[in-house]
Amino acid sequence: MRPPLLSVEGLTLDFKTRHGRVKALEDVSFSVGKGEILGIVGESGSGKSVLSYAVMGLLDAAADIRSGTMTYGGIDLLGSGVDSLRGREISMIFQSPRTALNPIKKVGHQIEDVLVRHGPVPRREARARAIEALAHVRIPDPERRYHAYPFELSGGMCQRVMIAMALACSPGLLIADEPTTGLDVTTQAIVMDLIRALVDESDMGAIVITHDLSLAGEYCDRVMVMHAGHVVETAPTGRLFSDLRHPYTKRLFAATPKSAESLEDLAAIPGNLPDLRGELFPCRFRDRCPNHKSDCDVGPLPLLDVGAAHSVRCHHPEEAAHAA
Amino acid sequence: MTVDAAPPASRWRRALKDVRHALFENKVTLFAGVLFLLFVVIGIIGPYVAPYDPLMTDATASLVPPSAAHPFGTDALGRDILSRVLVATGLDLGMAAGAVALAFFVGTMLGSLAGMIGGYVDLAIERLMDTIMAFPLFVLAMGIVAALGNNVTNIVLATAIINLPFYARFARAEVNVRRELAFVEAARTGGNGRWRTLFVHIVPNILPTMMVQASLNLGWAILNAAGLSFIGLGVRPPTPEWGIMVSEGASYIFSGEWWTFVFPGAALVTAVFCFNLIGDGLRDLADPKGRT
Amino acid sequence: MLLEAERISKLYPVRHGRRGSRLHAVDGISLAIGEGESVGLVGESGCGKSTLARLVARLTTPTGGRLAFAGTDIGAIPEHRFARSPERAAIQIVFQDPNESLNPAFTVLAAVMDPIRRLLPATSAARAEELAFEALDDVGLPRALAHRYPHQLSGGQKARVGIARAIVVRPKLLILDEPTSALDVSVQSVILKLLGDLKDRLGMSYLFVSHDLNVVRLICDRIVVMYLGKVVESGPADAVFRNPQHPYTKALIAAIPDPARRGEKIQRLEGTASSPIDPDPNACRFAGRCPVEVPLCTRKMPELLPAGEAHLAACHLIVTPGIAS
Amino acid sequence: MKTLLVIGRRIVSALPSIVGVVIVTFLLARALPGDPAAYYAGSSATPESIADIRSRLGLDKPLVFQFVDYVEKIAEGDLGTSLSSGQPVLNDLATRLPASMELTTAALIFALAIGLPLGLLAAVKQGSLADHLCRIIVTVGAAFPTFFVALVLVFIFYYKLDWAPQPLGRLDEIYFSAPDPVTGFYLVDTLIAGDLEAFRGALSQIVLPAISLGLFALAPIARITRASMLAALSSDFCRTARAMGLSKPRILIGYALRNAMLPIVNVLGMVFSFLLGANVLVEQVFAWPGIGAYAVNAVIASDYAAVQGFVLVMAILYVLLNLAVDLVATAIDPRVRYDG
Amino acid sequence: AGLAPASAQPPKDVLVEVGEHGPNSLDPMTPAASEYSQMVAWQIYDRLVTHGFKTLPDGKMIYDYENIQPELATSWEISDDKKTLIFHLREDATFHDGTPVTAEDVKWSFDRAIAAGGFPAIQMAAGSFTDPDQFSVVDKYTFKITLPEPNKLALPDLAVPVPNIVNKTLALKHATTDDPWALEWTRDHDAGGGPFEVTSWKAGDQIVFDRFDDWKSGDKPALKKVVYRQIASPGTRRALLEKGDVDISIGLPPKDYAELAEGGKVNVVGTLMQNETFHVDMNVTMAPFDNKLVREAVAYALPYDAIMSQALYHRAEPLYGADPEVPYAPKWPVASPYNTDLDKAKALLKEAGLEKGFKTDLYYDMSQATVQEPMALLIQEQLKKIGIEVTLNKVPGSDWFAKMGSKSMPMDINYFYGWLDYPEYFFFWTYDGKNNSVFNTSNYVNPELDDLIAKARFESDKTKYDAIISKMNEIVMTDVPRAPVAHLFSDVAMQKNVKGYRYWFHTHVDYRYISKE
Ligand SMILES: Nc1ncnc2c1ncn2[C@@H]1O[C@H](COP(=O)(O)OP(=O)(O)OP(=O)(O)O)[C@@H](O)[C@H]1O
Ligand SMILES: Nc1ncnc2c1ncn2[C@@H]1O[C@H](COP(=O)(O)OP(=O)(O)OP(=O)(O)O)[C@@H](O)[C@H]1O
Ligand SMILES: [Mg+2]
Ligand SMILES: [Mg+2]
Repeated sequence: MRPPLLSVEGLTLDFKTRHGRVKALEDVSFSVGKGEILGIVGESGSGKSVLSYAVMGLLDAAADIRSGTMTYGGIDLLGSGVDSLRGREISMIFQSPRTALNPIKKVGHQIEDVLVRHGPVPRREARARAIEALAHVRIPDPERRYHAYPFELSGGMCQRVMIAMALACSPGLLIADEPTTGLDVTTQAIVMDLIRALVDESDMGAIVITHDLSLAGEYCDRVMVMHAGHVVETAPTGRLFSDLRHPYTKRLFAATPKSAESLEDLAAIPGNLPDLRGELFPCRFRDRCPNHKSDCDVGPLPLLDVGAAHSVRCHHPEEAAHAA
Repeated sequence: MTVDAAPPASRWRRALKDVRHALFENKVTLFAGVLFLLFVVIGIIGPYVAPYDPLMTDATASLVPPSAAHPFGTDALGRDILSRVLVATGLDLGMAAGAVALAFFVGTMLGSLAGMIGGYVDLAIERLMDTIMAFPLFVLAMGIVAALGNNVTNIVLATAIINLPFYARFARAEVNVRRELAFVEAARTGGNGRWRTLFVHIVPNILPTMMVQASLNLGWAILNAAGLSFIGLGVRPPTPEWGIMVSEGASYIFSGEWWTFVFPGAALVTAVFCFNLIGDGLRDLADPKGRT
Repeated sequence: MLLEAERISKLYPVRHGRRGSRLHAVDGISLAIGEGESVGLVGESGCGKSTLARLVARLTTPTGGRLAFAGTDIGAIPEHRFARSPERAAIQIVFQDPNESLNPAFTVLAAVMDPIRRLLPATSAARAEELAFEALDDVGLPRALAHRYPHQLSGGQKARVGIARAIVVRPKLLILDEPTSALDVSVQSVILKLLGDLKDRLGMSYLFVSHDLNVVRLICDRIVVMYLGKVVESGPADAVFRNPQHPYTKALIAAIPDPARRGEKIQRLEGTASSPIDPDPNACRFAGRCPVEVPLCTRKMPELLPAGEAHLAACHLIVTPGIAS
Repeated sequence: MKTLLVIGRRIVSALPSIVGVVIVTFLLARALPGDPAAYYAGSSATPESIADIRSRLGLDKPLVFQFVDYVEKIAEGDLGTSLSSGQPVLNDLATRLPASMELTTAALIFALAIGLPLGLLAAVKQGSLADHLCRIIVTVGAAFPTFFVALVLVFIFYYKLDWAPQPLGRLDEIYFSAPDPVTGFYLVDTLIAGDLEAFRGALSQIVLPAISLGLFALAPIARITRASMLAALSSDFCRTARAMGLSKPRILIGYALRNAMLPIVNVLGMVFSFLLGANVLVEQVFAWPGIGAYAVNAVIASDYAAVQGFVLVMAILYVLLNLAVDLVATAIDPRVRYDG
Repeated sequence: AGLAPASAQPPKDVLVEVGEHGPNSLDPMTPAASEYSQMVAWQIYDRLVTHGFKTLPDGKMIYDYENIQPELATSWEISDDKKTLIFHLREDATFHDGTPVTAEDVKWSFDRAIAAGGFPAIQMAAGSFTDPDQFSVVDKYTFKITLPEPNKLALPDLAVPVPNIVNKTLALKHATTDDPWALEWTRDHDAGGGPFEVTSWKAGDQIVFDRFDDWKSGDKPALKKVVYRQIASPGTRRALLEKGDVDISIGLPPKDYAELAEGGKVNVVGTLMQNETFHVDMNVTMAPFDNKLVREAVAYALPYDAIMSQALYHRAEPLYGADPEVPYAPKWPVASPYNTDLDKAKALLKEAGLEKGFKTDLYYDMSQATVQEPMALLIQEQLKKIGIEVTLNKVPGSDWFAKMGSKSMPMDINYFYGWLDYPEYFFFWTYDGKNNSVFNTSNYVNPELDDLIAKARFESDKTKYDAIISKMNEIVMTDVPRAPVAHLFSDVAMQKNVKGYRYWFHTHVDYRYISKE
């Protein structure tokens, strides 16, 4: 295996608020390698976005990183190093691409801004490069689209522009936070195809955040499942789907309509995410977990290695599936 | 599905909690709130606690500087400024509150009707508001007071009229936004007619934001009345009123009788200041993140 | 038939652009929903699903066509009178965004009681409260939450209140406009199960709007696929899902992410839908994006033709029922 | 082309309110106390002479006819003759408008120069000293009656400290001669004429009134700048800009501020027309020969031709101002350009 | 490091005067021309004659109404029957545009004053000039006036700023059929030949006079330029003067004059106005003031001393508290016999059957509010003590004439002064019941008084005349349609270096005689 591009170790992060500390992330570790797409899945509020912001150094002032390390190609991201990497080496795209683009600036110019800021590209050449970038993300008729404002483009187009911007300086890592939420399924497929293709072409690493397990399943090489600020399970995609080990992952899968044949097959995850303020049990899934045993409440949760790069954070993982 | 342990708070209790929170979270708002209460109390008991008859002239004590007998000094006719400031409080607050209440009520009505009905009603109301706005507002107020005569009612009326467009437009915009919202459509499927939808489902929701506007406007209304007084279109003498006292005092600015305009001016400024702070506080309450 | 819409349309006048332009949000759609039947309505964003739902819910007046509910021509009842008509109680709607669909100034109980007081005026206050509580029970919402305000509820709870409010007057037809798309998967599954359960228990008909074919498939007996204001395919849920006829439906199904298809190269639908403003009446609405387009497609609007048992599709390339090109 | 369309549409849509203004002013002017006929007849009037003058002025006709006369006159560009200045109202306004415009513009520039950076700073450094300062200025600045500020400034800076020149209007014409009118703005015209001394003179005259007036405008400007900057900074596209690693100043100015400009420009338009109204009080104190002081005198003197003319001009100005705001908005925001 | 320009004081030969009001026309003939048009006319037009001066015992210089002096006319002859006046004009005089002044111009100007109607015509009538036929051109430099009857006001009436000599040739160039007297044009343009010409005028703002160096009708003025500026705020006007930024400040509140006079930094010249009273009118046609007892009661109730000190700051002389035993002097104004005496007032009210008091309205002119408002307040408070509840009404300046003319004010504060210093002239304007003058705000009608006024006008016998005047005084003081309060000062505040200020009947500053040291 190639050395990881991004590696995060033991990241623990709180938000200081009026109503106490929100323990948004605890002991999060993962890595992303070149040419690899890591999918991060989890319910809303599980800390996916916070994690990506932490990597980008875009956390707001209320955030307090308690411990952990983050390195990108050997550079410490917790220092000021990330400032020079942002947009050049690590780029990020967001959901609702229409609002994520500056509404009063031509999309071409927005790409140019990034190029001029990071690349040794003089203003003169920027335009040509921007059009190139648009073409790169398969935007038809890029010369004309260069002059378009975001509101003149469809959601899918906007997302491609965002990707073009993010990739303008050929970064090593692309983080996509729910890049297709709010887009039609048909458009979603196109955007995801594109990300997959770009990663394959350029050897860049990517993180795709989604709450759709199936989506992660189709496009990612590895999937990391998060629950309430914890990473509960990480595995290569193929393996994960054939061998769901964490009770949460299993329930999440069962709750996805895709996997159900009929309404009866659909199973809900009981309960809600715990309130991240105040005291928490070592296992944050405890109250929702059917397998909960008393030993779950003592000591730190182990990160069980269940083989083949598959790890589960649970005392009592589900039985391994037979006949894989 | 878990049920939160917290007991269900009643609406009023919640509102009270919010207000308490706003007051104590932000010391400035607390200060403004106390000040506001003080003003209201003075407005009510002012005439009873004033050391002198605010209208009583005294030929032997004209333009006496602040002293133990006259803490705020006396004016040219020997009237006690402290008493006049105290007694004026009620009138000034009353006029401002009256004007704002009137503008608030009529403006909200017109605006929500325009927003709800649309079409020609909307057009007519909008044009009316445009017309008012196209006037230099202070001059319109001047004109109304000059034409109808300068008494309290007309000053209140004039101030209300120039305030009207703000409420009407605000209400219209808010109703327009909400008219499309799902809960309004839900109310309609729940059998609510147009008026009930408007007044039971929409208007209560825009009131809080409108209240913020109103509290900010109170200050403006006071300033406006003072401006009218300054150009001689205020309430009739000898009624004590801050604006008139300031503008009368202003003529002594170069002869050194500073107390004649400083004290009423201070009362005026403090009151407006207090309303602005409260408005800001309320705004924080209505929209904790977007304080402006 | 409980509900019958015949060539119903909703054209919006366009403010900007050429005078007299019309936006064809719903363009001559015929739709029938039987008693106890649930119909799923799918299609991409902006194709007119919500408009059709609102038409059927009589929240907006059709600009053309006939809309009959249990034999009554409800399309002809003026809007302000419809609020008092008996059909009002029989057709209820649940909205997509649970945050927006509850009045922030009303408690749960007040929100649920409001339709009773309006639509069943004969009900006494005590009875109304009882009914409201029963509705809360129906949707599995603890009675303890009855005095809460929306902002004190979670998304799933709000969604339940929205459903309770709609079913409290025991409608015959419940319209659900993307009731779960704003919810998390975990909550979505709960709500879907609840809806399935309610349908059986209360014998309601559903018009279930969604852009997620997977969701519709689980709840509905029949699926209607819309594209740019037109129905392009309709049929039994299973048949449409397993054996789609229209190229758009096919693309839609193919676009559903599936871990099993990892790495496969799939033909995608490029481009976006053309403008709904004054569309060419003599061309297939899908023309331009259609992977199997033929010259005829831009000259003639395809009719909905049988493509299997109770299965209709509007495509020139479907020649014989059941055989797709 | 688009711009022309915007202008055209705006003007057409403003016509009803102008008509409204004309009607309301007409009625208001008739309602003002005082009898122009008696005024014209003067101190030695007899009932007959008053009646004679009344019929000569057309004041004995039914109101509707008077209104028709009035509108006809307006259409000919005749706003009547002012009683108190004895001049055609149009002349009066034409000579006085530039003075008011110059003062208002100066006040606005002053308010912008302070309010904009302050609001920016407050938004960028939320909760900082600048933020608190902004809040204080916003609330305190809006709490002072303009005339009071004006008086106090004169008292302190002219009477006590002798830093400011006498509050005698636009230019001390005893020492300086007024520049040839090109723009009507002394500060500009003196520069055009190359008369630096006169420029200095005009500048020193405008400082205090502009500050008194500007203080009034400071609050709304700082307030809206802060609010719209906060909104812009927390917007998705600013997050994107940060994620793309754009430089801080670029994000602040090129992204956040440019987007925040739209509400700011809207407020500026409102503030400007507000200032034109507030002029009324400040001009009074500083003997500024503008239309504000003119209007006060006209209203108090029931000089109804002057009142009508003033209001009409202001209404037209208001419309033009809104037009300008619209045009700026169009320039800033392409969406406006397309939606119209 | 101030913002003020380096030089603060105006130069020696430039005078800067500030006041609240200003002209709305350069020609008093214009309809609705304001009082300040007369001030302008005084400076830019010549009249045939003018007055000489006398020095009062306190050293103040005032015009001498008995002393008529040449201006444009070098000499004149009055026929024995006093019905023909022949004037010999200065032959070297020219108008500002260089046109020589001839008798033609004079005739045209006089005709014009009569034709203008309104105030000019009435003022002309005071001198018995009512018909253009009375004026004739004898030769180029000789001008003749014939009078229908002898009138001692005729000659003085030629010295008022109404029969101004206008440049006929110039004006006629701008005459139209609608406006044969070119009133439109002279409103905005200088058509005079006086010692100053208007070089710039911004209505409502300022007017600038430049010396007319070819002026022949008198000594060359010391000032080369005069700037008269309108400043609305009296505080500013005071400050400007105190700072030395202006030379003369007029129209200040009495309090400021009192303080400035006290302070001694500047000169305050307060000359008792001629033929003037400041008074409270009671409308004799409106109940309850139709009852003489009520009027008397009010006259006894007015807080005279308080008004003198708190409204007028003693910038006036009291016109009350005269010894009722002493007969009235044959002059005007004279003090009334009333004094503040509430008991007497109450008794009078009781006698009138109004011991419970009544409600009434007191009106005053908004433009005079500085003085009249405090006065009104004092009156209001005082009258409350005898049960009279007074509502105060501030009338906007423009409405004041209409209000006066309508004679609908039950009570008002007012003042009047006569240009021509004859008591009967004052009485004619303010007490005469026949001529329905607007200034007769009390609506007073007394045929006996009317007769006396008419008689006094043509009475040449001094003793008889004095008797008539004393009688007239007695009538108005006993009938009290108006309660005199004070005889006001005409106050002017100026820098110490400003010399040559002289009081004129029109109360305006005459720039001809002003110089700066
Ligand atoms: N600025 C903040 N201050 C306090 N708490 C925060 C802040 N930002 C995020 N959180 C908390 O951190 C937790 C994780 O939030 P995050 O946005 O990462 O969730 P997510 O997994 O991205 O959810 P979604 O799918 O809704 O985007 C949540 O409980 C949220 O309330
Ligand atoms: N009130 C309206 N006025 C004008 N056009 C409208 C109106 N409502 C909807 N439309 C237009 O009608 C078309 C159909 O809208 P509709 O909301 O029915 O789509 P939808 O299928 O529900 O989309 P989504 O999946 O985004 O909810 C859209 O082009 C929309 O812009
Ligand atoms: Mg997120
Ligand atoms: Mg929809």
